[in-house]
Amino acid sequence: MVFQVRLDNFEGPLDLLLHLIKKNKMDICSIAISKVTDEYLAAIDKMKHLNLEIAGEFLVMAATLIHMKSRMLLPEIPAADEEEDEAGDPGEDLVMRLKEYEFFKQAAETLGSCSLLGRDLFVNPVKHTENGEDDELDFSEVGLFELMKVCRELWGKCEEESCHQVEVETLSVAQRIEEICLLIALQEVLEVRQLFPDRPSQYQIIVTFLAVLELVRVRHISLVQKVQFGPIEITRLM
Amino acid sequence: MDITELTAIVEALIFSSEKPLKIAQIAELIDLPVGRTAEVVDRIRRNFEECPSHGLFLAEVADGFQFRTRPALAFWIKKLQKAKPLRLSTAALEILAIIAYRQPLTRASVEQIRGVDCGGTLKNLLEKKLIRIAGKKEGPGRPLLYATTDSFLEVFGLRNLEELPDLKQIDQLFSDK
Amino acid sequence: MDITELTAIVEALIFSSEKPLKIAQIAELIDLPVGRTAEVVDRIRRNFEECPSHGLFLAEVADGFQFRTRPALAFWIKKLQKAKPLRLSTAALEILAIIAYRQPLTRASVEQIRGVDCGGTLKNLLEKKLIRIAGKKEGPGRPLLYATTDSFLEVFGLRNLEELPDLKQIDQLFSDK
Repeated sequence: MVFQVRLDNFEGPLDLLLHLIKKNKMDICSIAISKVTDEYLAAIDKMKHLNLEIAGEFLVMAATLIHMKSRMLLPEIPAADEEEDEAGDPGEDLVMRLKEYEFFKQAAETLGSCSLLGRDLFVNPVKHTENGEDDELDFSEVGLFELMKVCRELWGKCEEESCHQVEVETLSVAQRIEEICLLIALQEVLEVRQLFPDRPSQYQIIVTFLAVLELVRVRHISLVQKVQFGPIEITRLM
Repeated sequence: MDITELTAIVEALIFSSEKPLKIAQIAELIDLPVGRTAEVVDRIRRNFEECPSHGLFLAEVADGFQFRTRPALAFWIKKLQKAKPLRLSTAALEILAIIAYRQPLTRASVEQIRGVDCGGTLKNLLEKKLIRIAGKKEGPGRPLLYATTDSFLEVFGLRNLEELPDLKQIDQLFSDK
Repeated sequence: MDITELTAIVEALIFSSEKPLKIAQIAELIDLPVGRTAEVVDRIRRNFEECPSHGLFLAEVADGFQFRTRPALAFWIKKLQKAKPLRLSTAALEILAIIAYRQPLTRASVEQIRGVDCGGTLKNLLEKKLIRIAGKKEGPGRPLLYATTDSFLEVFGLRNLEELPDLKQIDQLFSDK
């Protein structure tokens, strides 16, 4: 089947999905998930050259569709029903979103087909200041948005130094593993507590914890706690 | 003042106002009851409407009155206009529709309905004065709320938001939820 | 095209033009000989002039034709213009922004941020009741402090000062392309 879609024509994943549903003359409430999913994925394939951010939104929808399709392929297990209900039916959610989006898409079309001021009809552009002073020539009507705009320009000029600095943590899990290996090579038994400095940062704690787990996984060390809430001891295995 | 003079005054007032003039504003300016004023305005509307040799008509938009060129003459006016005609993208129209029906709402809500980011278009609509910032939402982060403006009504030739098409349908859709 | 249609087109053209339209320009736009065009224009002029219930007339000014309100109605138009929507210069808007976000503050502080004198605009904003004097600052010279007013909130559609978008939100809005 030749399948061609120009993706830059679509406003988003919902728009694309709606197009596929219409093309296949389906009803939003009873979409043939399997067919729509296949066509949706084919369309996604075509947009691989598109910019990543847009693609990301399309991919989330792809995942939802695949999820729905896989659920349909699985045999129904009555026992699992309750669980499913709690999690909410992704199909129902999607139908709701599609209906909502379809409404606004139609409303947008209706709006676009109105006789628009400045496009289809025009007003008298002359400013009637003949009687008054003309000193308001470069004055314009203002609102909150204009105030914000001015603010942005002012603040941009005088507060460039107020940027937020993020320091890059240099400690890596691999590094930490090496350090722990060294310590355990020197001592047969080590308490986990001894691995931390006096005031460890959150980052240090996480990295050390990951390093210890990794060493346990590769059976380089074992962890033993002899008493409940007692110290956890590290023993070298190799 | 007789009705002829009143009609002339109100016609001149509507013509020279930058924004559509509301009946109440006109009534205050000419010191006449609102009902009487509405009659005068209607007289002007008929004067223009009933005579096909007029290229203008009195439009009722944003709860006010404004002279405009007849839509059928757009072709000729466009020949004259040097300024870029108003253009709204599909995205802009969709966002406008969402804001118009569900205002005030946050950018996140708009994006949830459309399924895509819309920061750029939102800014563009603010610049065109079709939408405005209508305060902040209660709750975490206090995000900005967006709503449509009177210019929105003017541009789309609507008297008020109740004139939006299918308002009932959308209400049903959301009460189903 | 019949004369009725032509009259409507020319009326709409003159009305929607920013500058007075010359006969020759109109003739070119509607592709008609100048003499014929002048007849159409004259028809419009008479349509308005001969009917006293019209508040507009077709004025022939130095460089063409333009709709204007009848001079006799000037009194009413002036009344209307007093009720114009608020307009502010960029300088005024800048000062207003500074005061809104940093209030209360002294004139010296405002000038320090903008780098220029702003006595005149400050006075103008006080006159427009968008800012007010909010006491004196402690310390040498006890300079006056400025703050925004309730009118300011009203004009910008805010319920209170907390509804002012914070700087992060401003940044966010404008960083989108």
